[in-house]
Amino acid sequence: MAEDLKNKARELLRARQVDLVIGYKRASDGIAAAPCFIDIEGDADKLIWDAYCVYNLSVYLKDFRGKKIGIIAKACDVKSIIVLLQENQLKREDLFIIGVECPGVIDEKRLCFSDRQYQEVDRAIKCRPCASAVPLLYDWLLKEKEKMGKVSEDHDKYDSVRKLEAKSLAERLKFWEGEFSRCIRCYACRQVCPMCYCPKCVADQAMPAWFPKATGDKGNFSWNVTRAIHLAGRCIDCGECERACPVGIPLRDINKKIEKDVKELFNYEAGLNAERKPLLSCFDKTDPADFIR
Amino acid sequence: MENIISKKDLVDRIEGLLKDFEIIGPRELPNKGIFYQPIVNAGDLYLGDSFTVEPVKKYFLSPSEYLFKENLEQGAKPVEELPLPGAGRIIIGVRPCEARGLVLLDKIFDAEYKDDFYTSNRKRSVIVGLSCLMPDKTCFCTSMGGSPAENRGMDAILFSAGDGFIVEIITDKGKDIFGALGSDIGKEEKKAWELDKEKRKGALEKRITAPESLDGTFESVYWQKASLACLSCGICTYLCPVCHCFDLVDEERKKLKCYDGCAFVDFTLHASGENPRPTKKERYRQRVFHKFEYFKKNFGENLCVGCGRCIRHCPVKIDIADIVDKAPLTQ
Amino acid sequence: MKDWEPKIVGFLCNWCSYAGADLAGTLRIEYPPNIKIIRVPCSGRVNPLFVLKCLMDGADGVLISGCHIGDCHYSEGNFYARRRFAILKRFFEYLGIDPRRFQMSWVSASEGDKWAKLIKVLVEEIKQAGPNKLGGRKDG
Amino acid sequence: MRIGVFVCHCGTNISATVDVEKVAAIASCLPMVKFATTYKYMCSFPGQEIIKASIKEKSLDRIVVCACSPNMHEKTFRKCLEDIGINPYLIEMANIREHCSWVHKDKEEATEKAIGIVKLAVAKVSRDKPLEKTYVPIEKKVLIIGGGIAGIQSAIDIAFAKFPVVIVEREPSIGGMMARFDKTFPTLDCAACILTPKMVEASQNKYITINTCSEIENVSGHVGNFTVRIRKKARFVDLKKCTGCGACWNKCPVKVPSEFDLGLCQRTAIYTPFPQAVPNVPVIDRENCLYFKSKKCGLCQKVCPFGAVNYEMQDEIIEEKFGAIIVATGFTQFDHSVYGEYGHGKYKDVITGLHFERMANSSGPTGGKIIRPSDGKVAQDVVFIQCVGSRDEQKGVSYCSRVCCMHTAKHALLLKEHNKDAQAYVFYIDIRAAGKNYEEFVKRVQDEYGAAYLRGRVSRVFEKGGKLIVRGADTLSGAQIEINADLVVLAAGLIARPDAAKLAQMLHIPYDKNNMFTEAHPKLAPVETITRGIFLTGACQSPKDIPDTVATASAASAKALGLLIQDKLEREPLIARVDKNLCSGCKACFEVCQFNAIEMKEIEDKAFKRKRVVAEVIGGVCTGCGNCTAACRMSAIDLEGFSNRQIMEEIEVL
Repeated sequence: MAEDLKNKARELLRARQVDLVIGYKRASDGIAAAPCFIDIEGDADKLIWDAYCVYNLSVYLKDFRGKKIGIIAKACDVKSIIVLLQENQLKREDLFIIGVECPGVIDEKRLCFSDRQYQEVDRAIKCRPCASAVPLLYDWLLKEKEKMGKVSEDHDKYDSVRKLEAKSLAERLKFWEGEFSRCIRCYACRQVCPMCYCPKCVADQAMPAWFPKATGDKGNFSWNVTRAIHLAGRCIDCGECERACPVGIPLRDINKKIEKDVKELFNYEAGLNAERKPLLSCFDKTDPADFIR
Repeated sequence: MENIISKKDLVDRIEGLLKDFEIIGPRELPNKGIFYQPIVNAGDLYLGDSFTVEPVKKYFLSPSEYLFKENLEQGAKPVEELPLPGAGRIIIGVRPCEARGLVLLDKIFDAEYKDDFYTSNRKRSVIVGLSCLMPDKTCFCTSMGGSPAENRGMDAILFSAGDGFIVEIITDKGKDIFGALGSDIGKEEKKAWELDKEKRKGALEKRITAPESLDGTFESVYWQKASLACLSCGICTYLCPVCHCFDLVDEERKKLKCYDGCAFVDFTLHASGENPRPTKKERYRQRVFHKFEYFKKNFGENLCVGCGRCIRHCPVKIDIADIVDKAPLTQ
Repeated sequence: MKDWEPKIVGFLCNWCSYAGADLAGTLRIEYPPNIKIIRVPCSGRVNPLFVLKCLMDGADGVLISGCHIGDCHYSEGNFYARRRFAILKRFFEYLGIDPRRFQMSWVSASEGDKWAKLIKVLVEEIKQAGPNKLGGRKDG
Repeated sequence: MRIGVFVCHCGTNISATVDVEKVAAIASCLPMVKFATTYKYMCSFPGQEIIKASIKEKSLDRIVVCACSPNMHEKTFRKCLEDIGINPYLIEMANIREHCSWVHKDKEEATEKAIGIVKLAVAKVSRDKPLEKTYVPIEKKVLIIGGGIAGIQSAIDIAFAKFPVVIVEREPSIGGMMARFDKTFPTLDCAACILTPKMVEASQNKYITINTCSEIENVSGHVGNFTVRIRKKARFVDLKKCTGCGACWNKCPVKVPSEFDLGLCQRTAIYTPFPQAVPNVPVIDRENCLYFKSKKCGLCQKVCPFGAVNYEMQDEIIEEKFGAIIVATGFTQFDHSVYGEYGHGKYKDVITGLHFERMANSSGPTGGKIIRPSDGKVAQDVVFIQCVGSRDEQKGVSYCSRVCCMHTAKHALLLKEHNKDAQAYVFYIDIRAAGKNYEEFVKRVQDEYGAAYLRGRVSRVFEKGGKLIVRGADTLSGAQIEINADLVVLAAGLIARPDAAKLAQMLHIPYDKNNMFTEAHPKLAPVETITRGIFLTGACQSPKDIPDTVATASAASAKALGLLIQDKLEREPLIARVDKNLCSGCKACFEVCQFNAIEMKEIEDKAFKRKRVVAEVIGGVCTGCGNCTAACRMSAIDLEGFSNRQIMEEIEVL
C-alpha cells in the first residue's frame, strides 16, 4: 500500500505536477511517524502510511504558499483543508490532495509507542466516533486494503462534554482553573493547529496586550478561552492541540463544547463545504435570541 | 556519607519537614503525567521511574517574573521594586540531568553577572536528587557527559534500593536535612550500592558524540531541511532544563521577565519589524548552535544535559540528538 | 466598611442603547450606580475578548446592549453580535462562569424606562452571584 | 502627554448630586493629567474660553470634558479644540449628567461613580490619536439604470444641473411601462402626451446619453467612483445611419406577437416597439429573423436606403466610471395564472389592466375599442377584479400594490367613454384612494359613470355560452352575485422584476423578501440605500403611481446632485483601518462588512518574498460601525476613535 503512495509521489514530482509532497516518514525511534517533505523523486522511498501517522499535515501548507503542494491527508485533515479554502488561505489549484482512507490512528498519549502492532483498542479516542474514513475531497485516493476498523455508532462524541455540563458551576470552574493552572503557554496547541494561521496571534500582540503574557490564573485562563472562541465554527476536531499539549489539558473537551453548541444553535458544522460562508461571517435572521433581554 | 532508609521513614521525615519548609516534588496526575508541585502531603510525592514533564528549572528561573512596578499616579513612587524571595525550601526528586542543568545555568546567572532572583532562589533551595533506574528511550545524558547516577548540583541524592532508598549526602545543606536519618549504610550494602551505581550508568548507551564544532555547517541547507517540520512552538525551549532565553514585557504597569524561545516566530523580532532570524531555518539553527557551539566556546560544555524532554514532547518528533549527530561536518 | 457592591461594565451601542440610557437620565429615572458605560458605535463592534478582559480584570458583570433586531443603525451589526455572543454565553457557562455575569439586551433610544429597570434587575442578579473571583482574585 | 480635565456644573444639573470639586481634585492626580478645573457651564462661550486658555497656559495636548452626553456636545468641544489648533479628535466626554447626576440621588455614590466615569474618559483620551479628515475625488457623472418615467425624469433633472448622465435601458426604446398606458388618473391626461415630450427631451439633451438594448454586467468601486461594465446588445441597425423611415419593417415577412402590446397584435422581426419609440430606430429580433435563422431573406438590408442594417453587428461591452448610480428598474405585473378561480390565465377574455390600457389607447392594437380578444366583439359587461396577487400572502404578495384601485376606477371610466352602453362591475376589498383628488375621482366614476362597486371576492370565473360567468359575493348586501360578463379585467399587482435580486447583489444593496430594493431609512432616507452613492426611484423600491415615481425621481436626482457638486468627498476619519502586517487575508472582515467597504488586495510579502492577499478599507465607504474589528481574530483591523487600545485601556481602569 505504501508502495502505491510512493509511486504516486514519484509520479507527481516527475511530472512536475507538484513542487513538494508533504507526507509521513518513520521517526528516529524507528516506531513513530514524523512529518516529511519530499521534493525529489528519489526521496519518495521514505514515505510511509500507517496508524502512527497521527499528524494533521495541513498545518504546514501555510509555509509553502505559492508552491504546488501534494499533501497526504486523512479525512479529518481534509476537513481542515476545506476550512482553509473557505477562509481564503489556500488555492485549490495549488493543491494535490492525496487522500488516504483511515481506519483511525493510534492514541499517542496512552500508547507511548511499544513495539507491538497497532490494534483496534489503541485507536485514538477522537477516531472512535469518526464516521468519515474517506476524505470529502481528494485528487487521488489511497484505498485501505485491510478491513476498515468498525465505527462504533453508539459512541457519543460529546460524552465527556455532557459529563462536564452536568456538573455544577462551581465544580466546572474548579476543574477548568485546575487544568489551566498547568498551562505553560508554550502555544503548542496553537502552532499545531492548521486554523491558527494568523500572522501574529493576539496572544503575542503588545498594543494592546489582550491578556497577560505571564503564566498565571488570569493569563492562562484568558489564553485558553481566546484560543477556543477563535476556533468557534472552525475547529474540525483533528485533536492535534490535545495531542501536542505537554501538560495534558483536555483541549478537545473545550473545542467539542463549542462544536456542539454551534451545531445546536446554528446547525453549522465546520469543514464540510468550502463554498459555504464561515459561521461567523454570516447570520440568520432566526438565530436564537432567547438569551437577550 | 550514605544512609539507608525505608520508604515509610522517608515519607515520615518529609512530612515532618513540611512544618518548617516549603517542599516541592514530583506528583503524578493521572493521565496527565508527572509534575513538580508544592507538596502538601508527603505521601503524594512520586519517586518512581517516570520523568516530570517540566524540568525543575522553573523554580529558579520563573516562567514569568515580575521585576518592578510602575506607578503613574501623581505623587506615588514611580518605580517600586518587588521583594526577592527568601524563604528556605526543599526540592525533592530532581534528576541528575536537571541538577546538572542548574550547574550550567549557574555559569550564566551566578557568575560575572549575578541575577538576583536566580541566585536567591539557588541559595534558598535544598536539592534532593533522585537517581534514574529506567532511562527513557529518548534520554541521552551519557552522550552529554552525564549519567543516571551523577550527583553534580545536588545537596543529597536518593537511590531506590529494594523497599527503601539509599541517601547519599553531598553537602552540609543536605546533611542538615537528612543527616540524622535512617541508619548508616553497611559494608555489604555499600558494595551493592556501588555496583548498582555502575549498573545505572551502564543502563544508557552513549547514543551520539557531539561534534567539537558545528562552525562549518552554518550556511548549510541542512538546517533548512532539519527545521521544515518544526511547528515553532515553545515546548522544546520551555521544557529544556537549560534553555534560558527571556523577553521583557510590560504588562499592567509591571515590568515582567518571561520565558522566550528561539522557536517562536517573533523571537528576536525587532521593533522596526526587521527580524534577523526570519524563518524556521535560522531559528532552529540558533537553537542547535547555542547549545552545541556558542555555549561550548564560552564555557567548555554543551548547553544540553540529554534529558530527552525536547524529543519526548516534540509534537512532531524532532530529535535534536539525531540532528546534531547527522550535521554535515564535512562538506 | 461598606458592603460589597458589584462592578458592572456596559458596552452600549451609540445609536440605541447609549441614547436610551441618556433618555433615562433626561427622564430622571433612578437606578443603582453600579454600571459604567463604554460607548461603542454598534454592538457588532464588541470583540468577545473585551468581555473576557472585563471578567478577568475584576468586573462582576458585563452587559452588551444594542438596537433591537431590525433597528441597527448599520442594519446588520446586531445580528452578528447576537451570533457571536450566543456562543460565548454558553461557553462561559461551561467554564463555570456564572451566566448572570454576562448578559445581553436590546434597548432602544426610546426605552429609558427599560434601561433603568434592566440595570436594577441586573445589579440584583449579580449581587446574588457574588463577587467575581476569576483571574485568580481572592478578594473580589 | 498632557491631559486637561474640565468638569461642568451644568448649573446645578450636575453639581447638585455630584461633588464636582472633588471630581476635579481627584482627576488632577490621574496619570498624565496636568490640569483639572470646574466651571458652571463648560459649553457656554466663557466655558469654552476657559478650556482654550488652560490649553495654552498648561500646554495641554488633549482634554476630557466631564459634562453631558457626547451626543449633546461632543461636536461643540471638537470645534473648540479646532479653533485653537488642536486636532479635534483629541477629546473625550465623560457623561456625568445623563448617566450619573440625573439618575442617582445619593451624593456620595454619584460622586464616586462620576470619578469612575472620568477615569474611563482619561484612559480613553490617553489613547486618542489625532485624525485627519481626508477627501476623495468624485467622478462627476451619473448612471441611471432603467429608462422608464423614473429614469427619464432623473436624467432630465441631473442634466438640468449640467452634469452628464447615462441611461441604461434593456428594451429597444426608453419609456418603460408608462409608454403603454392610455390615460393617467385622476386628471386623465393622455400618458403619451405627457411622456413623449420627456422622452424627446432626454434624447436631445447633450448631457444625456441613452443606451438602449443595454444591460449592466458588473459594478465595482464605491461612492464617487463606481466602475460599471455595460453590455450594449447588437441591434443590427446602425443608430447613426437609420432615419426610422420604416422601409425595413414594411417589407419584413415575419409576424410574431408584439411584446409591447402584450400579444394583442403582431409585429415584424425588424421593428420598433411603438411608434413614438426613442430612439426611433428599429431592432432585429434575432430569434425570429429569417436571416439569422436560415441565412435566407435579408430583405430589410436590401430595402434600407441608408445601408443601416448590419447583420454582422456584435454586442459591445463598455466600461464607464460614475460618481453615483440611480436605480430605476421599475416593476413587472403579477402573473395571475396561479389563480385557478380566475381561470389560470386560460380564458382569452380574462385580461389584465395592462391589456386594457393597450386596448383603450386609440393608437393601440384595437384602435381604442374595448373588445373581447376571443372574438373581437365590443365588450358590454366588464368585470374588474381588484387585488389580484396583492394583499394575498398565500398566493401573491403581502403588500398593497397601491395603484390598482385608481387604475381600475380609471378603466371603468374609460370603458364608459369608449362605449356609452357598457357597464363596469368592480369587485374590491377596500378602496384605497389616498392621493390628491383620488377619492373624488373614484366617487365620480361611481356616481357619474355608473360603475357598480361590489365589495367582495370573486369565487369563480367560468365560461358558459360564450360568456364569462363571474360568481362572487357582495359582502355589503350579503348576496351571492353572478354576472354574465364579456370581459374580465384583473388588477394584477406590481411585483419586482424577476432579476431584481441579481441586480441588487451586483450593486450590493439590500432587498426585501419580495425582492424590492430596500431604502436606507423608510422615513428619513427613502431614496438612499445603505450603499453610499446608490439611490432608488420608482417602483423598484415599492409600488408607486406616476406622481410618486416622478417625485422620487427628482428626489434621487437631488441626492445624486448633492454628491456631485462637492469638489471632493469628505471622509470621516472614524473608520476602520487594516494593519497589513497582521492581516492573514481570511476575508472575515470582507464578509461581515455591510457596506462593502473592504477590498482584498495583493501585496508583496517582503520577509518571505512572495505575494499575499490582505484586506484594505475603502475610506469613502466605511461608516465606522466596527463590525469588522470584532470579526477579525488577529485584530488586524481596528476602528479609529473606538480602537482596541482605547477600549482595552478603558477596561483596565474600571
